Amino acid sequence: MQQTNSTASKMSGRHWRLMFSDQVFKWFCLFSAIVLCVVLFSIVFFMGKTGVLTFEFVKVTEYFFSLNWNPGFDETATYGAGIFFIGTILLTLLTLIISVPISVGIAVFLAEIAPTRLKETVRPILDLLVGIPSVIYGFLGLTILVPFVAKVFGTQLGDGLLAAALVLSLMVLPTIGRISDDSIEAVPQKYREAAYAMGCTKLQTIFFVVLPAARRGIVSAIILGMTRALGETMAVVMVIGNVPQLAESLVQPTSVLTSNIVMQIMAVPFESTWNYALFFMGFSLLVVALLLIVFVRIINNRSEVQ
Amino acid sequence: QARTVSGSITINGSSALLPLMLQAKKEFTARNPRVKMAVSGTSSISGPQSVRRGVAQIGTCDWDASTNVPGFKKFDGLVANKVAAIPFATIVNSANPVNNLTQQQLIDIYTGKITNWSQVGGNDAPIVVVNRAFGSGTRVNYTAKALNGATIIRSGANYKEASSSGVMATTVRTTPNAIGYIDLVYVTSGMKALSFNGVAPTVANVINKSYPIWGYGYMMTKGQPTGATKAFIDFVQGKTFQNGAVKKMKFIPIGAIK
Amino acid sequence: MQNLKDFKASKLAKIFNQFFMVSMWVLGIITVFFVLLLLFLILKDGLPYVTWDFVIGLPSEIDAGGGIGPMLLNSFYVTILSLLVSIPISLGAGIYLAEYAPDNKLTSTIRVCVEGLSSVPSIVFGLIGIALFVEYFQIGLTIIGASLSLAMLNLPLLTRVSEESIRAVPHSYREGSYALGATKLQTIFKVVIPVAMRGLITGLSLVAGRAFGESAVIILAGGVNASAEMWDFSLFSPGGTLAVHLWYVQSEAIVPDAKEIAHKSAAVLLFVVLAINLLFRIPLWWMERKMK
Amino acid sequence: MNDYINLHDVNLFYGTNQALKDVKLQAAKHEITAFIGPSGCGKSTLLRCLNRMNDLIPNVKITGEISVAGESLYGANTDVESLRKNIGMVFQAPNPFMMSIYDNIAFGPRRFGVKSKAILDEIVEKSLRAAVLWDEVKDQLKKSGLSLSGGQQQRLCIARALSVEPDVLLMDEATASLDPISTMKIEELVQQLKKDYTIVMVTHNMQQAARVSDKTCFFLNGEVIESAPTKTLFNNPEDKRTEDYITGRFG
Amino acid sequence: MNDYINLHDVNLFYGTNQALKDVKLQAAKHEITAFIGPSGCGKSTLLRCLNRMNDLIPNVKITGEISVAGESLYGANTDVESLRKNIGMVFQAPNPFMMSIYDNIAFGPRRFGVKSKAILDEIVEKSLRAAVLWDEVKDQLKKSGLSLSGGQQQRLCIARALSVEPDVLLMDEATASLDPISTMKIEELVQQLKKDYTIVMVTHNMQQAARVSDKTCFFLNGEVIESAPTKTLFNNPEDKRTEDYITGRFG
Ligand SMILES: Nc1ncnc2c1ncn2[C@@H]1O[C@H](COP(=O)(O)OP(=O)(O)OP(=O)(O)O)[C@@H](O)[C@H]1O
Ligand SMILES: Nc1ncnc2c1ncn2[C@@H]1O[C@H](COP(=O)(O)OP(=O)(O)OP(=O)(O)O)[C@@H](O)[C@H]1O
Ligand SMILES: [Mg+2]
Ligand SMILES: [Mg+2]
Repeated sequence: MQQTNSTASKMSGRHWRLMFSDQVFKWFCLFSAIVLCVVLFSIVFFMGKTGVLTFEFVKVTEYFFSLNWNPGFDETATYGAGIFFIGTILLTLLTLIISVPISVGIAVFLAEIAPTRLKETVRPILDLLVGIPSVIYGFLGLTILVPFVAKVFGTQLGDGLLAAALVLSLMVLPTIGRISDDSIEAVPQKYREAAYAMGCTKLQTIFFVVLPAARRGIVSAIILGMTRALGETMAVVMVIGNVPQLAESLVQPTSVLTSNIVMQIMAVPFESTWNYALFFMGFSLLVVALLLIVFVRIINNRSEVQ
Repeated sequence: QARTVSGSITINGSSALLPLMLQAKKEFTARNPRVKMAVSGTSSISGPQSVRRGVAQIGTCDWDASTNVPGFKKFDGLVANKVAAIPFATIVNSANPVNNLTQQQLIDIYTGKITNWSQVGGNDAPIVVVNRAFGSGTRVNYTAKALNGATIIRSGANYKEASSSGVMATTVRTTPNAIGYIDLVYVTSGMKALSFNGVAPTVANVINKSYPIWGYGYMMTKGQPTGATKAFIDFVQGKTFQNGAVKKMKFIPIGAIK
Repeated sequence: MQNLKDFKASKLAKIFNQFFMVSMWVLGIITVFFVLLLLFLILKDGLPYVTWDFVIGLPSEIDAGGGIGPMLLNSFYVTILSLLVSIPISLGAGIYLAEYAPDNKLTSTIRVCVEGLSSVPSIVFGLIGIALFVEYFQIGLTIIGASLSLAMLNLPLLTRVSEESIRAVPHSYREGSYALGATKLQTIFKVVIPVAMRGLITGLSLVAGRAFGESAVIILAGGVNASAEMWDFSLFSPGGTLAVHLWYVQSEAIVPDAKEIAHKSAAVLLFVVLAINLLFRIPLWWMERKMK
Repeated sequence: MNDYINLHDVNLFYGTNQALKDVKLQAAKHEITAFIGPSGCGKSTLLRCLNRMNDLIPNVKITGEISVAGESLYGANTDVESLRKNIGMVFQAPNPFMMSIYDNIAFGPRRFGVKSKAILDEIVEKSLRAAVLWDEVKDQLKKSGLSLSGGQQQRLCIARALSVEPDVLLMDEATASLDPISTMKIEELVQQLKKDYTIVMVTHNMQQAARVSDKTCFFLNGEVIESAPTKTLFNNPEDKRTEDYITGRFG
Repeated sequence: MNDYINLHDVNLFYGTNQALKDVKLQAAKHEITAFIGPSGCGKSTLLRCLNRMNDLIPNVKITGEISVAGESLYGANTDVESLRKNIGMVFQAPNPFMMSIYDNIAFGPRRFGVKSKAILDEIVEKSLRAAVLWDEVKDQLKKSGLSLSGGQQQRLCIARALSVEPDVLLMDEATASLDPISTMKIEELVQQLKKDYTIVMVTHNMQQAARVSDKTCFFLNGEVIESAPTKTLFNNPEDKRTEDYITGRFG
C-alpha cells in the first residue's frame, strides 16, 4: 500500500500543481461571468452608440412621449416611439397575467399533485415545447389562433395584443413552469409535513408554506419568462398586426418594440435617423428589461423575511 | 471556360428573389464547384446596403437601387443587373365575389376612401387592408405600379402589415374580407387574384404589356461585376437559366419583355 | 379567548381545497391535452409523409420532392458548436455565481446582467453576428458565424440553470469532500456537479432545444441556405438550419410542395427536439440505475 | 380511559413492503406513551398513522382499526384536517416555517379562522409560554423562526403544535438533535404538558423513555413485542428480545 | 506526546461575533478527547479549526496558535489539502457522496493520486473493515452509498475518512442521528480506532463522553471552562459551572 503517513503538511510539487489548477479554474469562472457581462454591455453599447444618434435629429421628448411614429426620409417624418413602449409594457403584463397563473399552476400540479407516473410523462413534454421553433408558434398562431380570436370577438382581424400574449404565454409556459416546478420540488418535505400536521388542507399548505418557500426560484423563473417574452421576435411579428397605432382594444393590430425592430431594421438604410431610432428602441428595450429585473428583485427582497 | 472560375460570393437582399437565387446557386455551383456561395435574404433594401458595406458581392433588390424610387434614395456606385421580371397580383379571399377592381378603386381602398366591399360591388362587409412592411420590394413595386404611388393608410382596426409573403398569403386565406397583394407565383388555393382594370394577372398579359403590375428583380453589384460574381451574373442572365429555372418558377425571363 | 379546542377545519377551507384540487387537475389535464393537441397539429400533416429521402435529400427550388438533408445536418452542427462554446462559459459563470461569488453588490449586478442578457431580442444577436463575423472578420454567412452568434443567445438561460442547480446541492457534500483534503476544483467536479447533474441536464436540454429551433439569429448570421451537398463539415459553409429553412418555405418558397415541406420540416424538427430531450435523459437514467 | 388511543390489528404496507404487522396497542389519556425500538422497526410509521400523515405517501395501504377518544380515524367520514388539528405533531428535526416567530405560531389559528389580532396575540403568548420559550423570544417576535438556536426552534415547533390546542401530541424523536440542556428543558416541558395533553413519543434514547414516559412499547420489525408500564418494561421485561434490547443500553 | 494537538490563545470571530475566546487546550496522541457543552458554545467551531474547515466560511478571523505534531496549522506555507487529509472529519449527519459505496471510499485516495485498481480495492476493503462495515456491504460495493441505512451511512463516512489514513480523526456529534444499536457500534469502533488514530469528538451526550473519552473539555460561550481527564472531570469537576452542567445530566 502506497500511502504517505506524515503529518507534515509541506509543499509538494503535486500541491503546487493542484493549487495552480484551482486558481486557474477560479479565474476561468470569474472570467466566464465577466464574459457574460461584457457581452451584455457590448450589446448595450453597440445599440446605444448607434441609437443616441437619433437625438441629433429628434427631440428626446418627442421620441419618448409622442405617439406618432411616422418615419421617413423627408421633413414630415416623426419618431414618436411612445406607442411601442406602451405596447411592450401592455404585452408583457398581459403575457404575465395569462402565463404566470397557468405556468405556476402547472408547476404546482406537477410538483405537488400529479402522481409520479404522470409527472414523469408531462415534464419531458413540457420541455419539448421550448424546442418548438418560434416560427412554428407564429405560424400556428397565424393560421389557427388569429382567425379564432377574430371569430370570438367578432372582428375582421384577430391580430393584436391578445393573440401575441397568448402565443407568448404558450412559449414561456415551459420556462416558467419547469423552473418553478424544480424549485417547488426542492422545498424540503419537512415544511409540508409541519403544515399538514397542523391540519392544513393541501391548498393552505401550498399557498402559505410551499410557495413562499419556493419563492426565490419562482421569481427567478418569472423573470426568465418575462425576459424571454420581452425579447421574443419571430412569433410576435406574425400575430400582432404590425401597425404603429395605440391599440384601442386587445384585438386591434398594433406594434411593440421588438416587432417593430424586426419588421424594419433590415428594411431601412443605414445612417438614417430611422435606423438610429430603431437601434435606440433596441437599446431602450434592454434598459427597460434591466430596470424591470432590478425592480422585481427589489420588491422580492423587501418582502422576504429577514 | 466557366469551369475555371473560383472565388466566393455572398448574396443578400430581397426575400422574394430568394428562391431564384437559391436555385441559381445550386445550378451554378454544380458547374463551378470551386465557387463558394452563401445566400440569405431579409428585405430588398438590405441587398444594396450589404453590397455597399462590402458584406455581400451581390445584393438582390426588387427595384433598381441605382435610381431613386419613392421612399428610397439611390445608391451611388452600384450597378443594377436584371434577373427576371416579377408579376404581382392583387388578391382577395376566394369566397369574395369581387373579381375585378379598377386602379382608382384600388387606390381608394388602399388610401382608405373605400372601406366596404359593397362600394365595389361585393358583399356588405368592411374591407380589411393587408399591406407588406416598409422596405418590401413587393410593396415598392405594387405601390408604384398599381397604386400610382399613392400613400397607403397607416392605421385602423382593419389594417395590418404582413412580415412576409407567406404571412400575406395566410392572412388573405383566413380573413374573409381581406385584400392584399403578392407575387403572382404565390397565388394558390384559398385566395384569388383580381383582374386589374379588367385585365387578368397572367404571364402572357405581362409579356403583351396589357397588365402593368410587374417589375424587374435586380442583382446589385459594386461597380461592374468581375470574376466569380460576373460569371454568376452571366449565368443567371444566360439562356439556360432564363429559359429553365426562371420560367419554371413562374418568373418572366428578361428577354421575353421587349 | 376563544376555545380553539372546538374549532373544526372550516367547511369553506375544505370546499376551497376541493375546488382547488379539481381545478388543478382540470388545468393539468387541459394543459396536457392542449400540448398534445399542439404536437398533433404540428405532426399530423408532416410525420406520416416523412421519408428517409426527405431527411437526407437535397432541397429543391423548382420541383416537388426536395429534401432537407444539409439543413438538418447544419441544425445539429450549429447547435452542437454553439453549445460547445456556451457550455464552458455558462457553466463557469454559473459555478462562479454559486461557489465563488461573494454576496455583494457586484455579484447581484452580474446576476442582473445575466437575466438582462436573456431579454435581448434574438434579432440583435443576429445584427451583432453580421457586424462581427460578416463585416469585421469578413468570413461571410457561415456555420461558424451562426454558431457563435447563437452561443450568445444560449448563455443567459444556461448560466441561470447552472447556478441554480449547483446552488441546490446540499452543503454537507462539499464539507465531506473538503474534509478529505480535496481541493475546491476536485470538489466541484467530482462531488458537486454529479449531484447537480439532473438540473444541469434539464437546463441543457431546454437550451439545446431552443437553439435547435432558433431562426432569427441564423437568418442574419448564417444565411438561408446550407451547403449544396450532404455531409459538408466545413465551418465556412453557409449556415442555414432546418428552422431557417422552415421559415423560408413558409414565407417565400415557390416550390409547389412548399406546404408539405413546411409540415414535414416542422415534424422533423419536433421529432429531433424530442430525441434531444430523450438523449439528454439517457445518462440520467443510467446514473440512476447505477445508484439503485 | 385506558384506551383513549386504541389500535387494533393495524397492518401497513409501503407498496408490497409490510412495515407494521398486526399492531395492537392502547394508550391512556393524559399519559405519556413512548415507542422504542431499533431503527427501521416502524415507530415513526405507526406514529404517523395516528394523525394520518401516512395518507400523504403514495402507495400506502393500511388495514385494521385505529380510534382516538372512541372515534375511528380511518372512518369514511373522517375530517382529516380537523383530526390533524386535534392530534398535533412535532418532528425530529425542528422545522419552523420561513416566517417570523409570531407568524409561525399564528399560522395554525389563522388557518382555522382566527383573525382578530388580540386573540392571536393571546394565543401566541400562551403557546410560547406553554413551550417555555416566551421569556427568551418575547422581544423578538418579528424575527425569523429560523434565526433561533436548534433547541429554541424545537420549542417553537412545540409551541406551534400547541397553538391549535390539540388533544394529543405526537413527538417523533423530538430531542434527537438537541443538546442535553435543551433536551432537559423539553423533557420537563413534556412532563408539564401531560396535564393537558395525551402524548405519544418516539425516542431512541431509552433513558429518555424511562425518565419521561408512563408506558413504553417496544417495537421490532413492525411488530409490537412488548407494551407495558414503563417501570415494568424496563425492570421486568417479559420478552427475551425486549430484554436484549434494553440491556444493550447505555450508561 | 501529551500535547500532540496544541491550541494556544485561539480566538475566532464570525464577522464581529466572537465564537472562541482565548482557547488553550492540549490533546494527547492516541487518546480520545471529547468536547462537551451546551448548544452554541463553540464546540463545532473549535473542531473545525483543527482541519481548517472554517477557511470555507467567509468573514472568519482566527488568531492564536494551533499545532498538530509540532507543526503549525495556520502557517503561511501550510498545504491545507494535505492537512485535511491528515486530519479526517466525520459530521453529524451522515453525508455519503452520491456515488457507489466503493467510489465513496476510493474518492479520497484517488484525489491523492492513487490510480491502481488493486491498491484501491485494498484500501476500500481495509477502510470498510476498520469501520466494521465490510461484512454488511462487501457484496454490494456498487450500490449507492445513499441506499444504506443511517447507521451504515455514518460508518461509511467514517470508513471514507479512514481511507486516506489520517493521523487525527475529528467527529462532530457523529452519533446524534443514530439509534442506540448503531451508536453502540460506532462507540466500539471509536475505541478500536484509538489504537491508530488520535480522536477528537464533539458530543451532546455526556454519557457518551464519559464512556468513550480519555479527556473531556467543557465549553461555555466560546471559552474552555475546564479540561481534564474524563474521570476527574465527571467525578470532581473543579469549576462550579462544569458541575452545574454535568449534574443537569441524564440517566
Ligand atoms: N415513505 C416510505 N416508503 C417506503 N418505505 C418506507 C417509507 N418510510 C419508511 N419506510 C420503511 O418502513 C420501515 C419502518 O420505517 P420507520 O421510519 O417507521 O422506522 P423507525 O422505527 O421510525 O426508524 P428510525 O428510528 O430510523 O426513525 C422501514 O423499513 C422503512 O424502510
Ligand atoms: N457560519 C457561521 N457564521 C456566523 N456565526 C456562526 C457560524 N457558525 C456558528 N456560528 C456561531 O458561533 C457560535 C458557536 O457555534 P458552534 O456551531 O460552534 O456551536 P456548537 O457548540 O457546535 O453548538 P451545537 O451543539 O448546537 O452544534 C454560535 O453562537 C453560532 O451562532
Ligand atoms: Mg423514525
Ligand atoms: Mg455543533
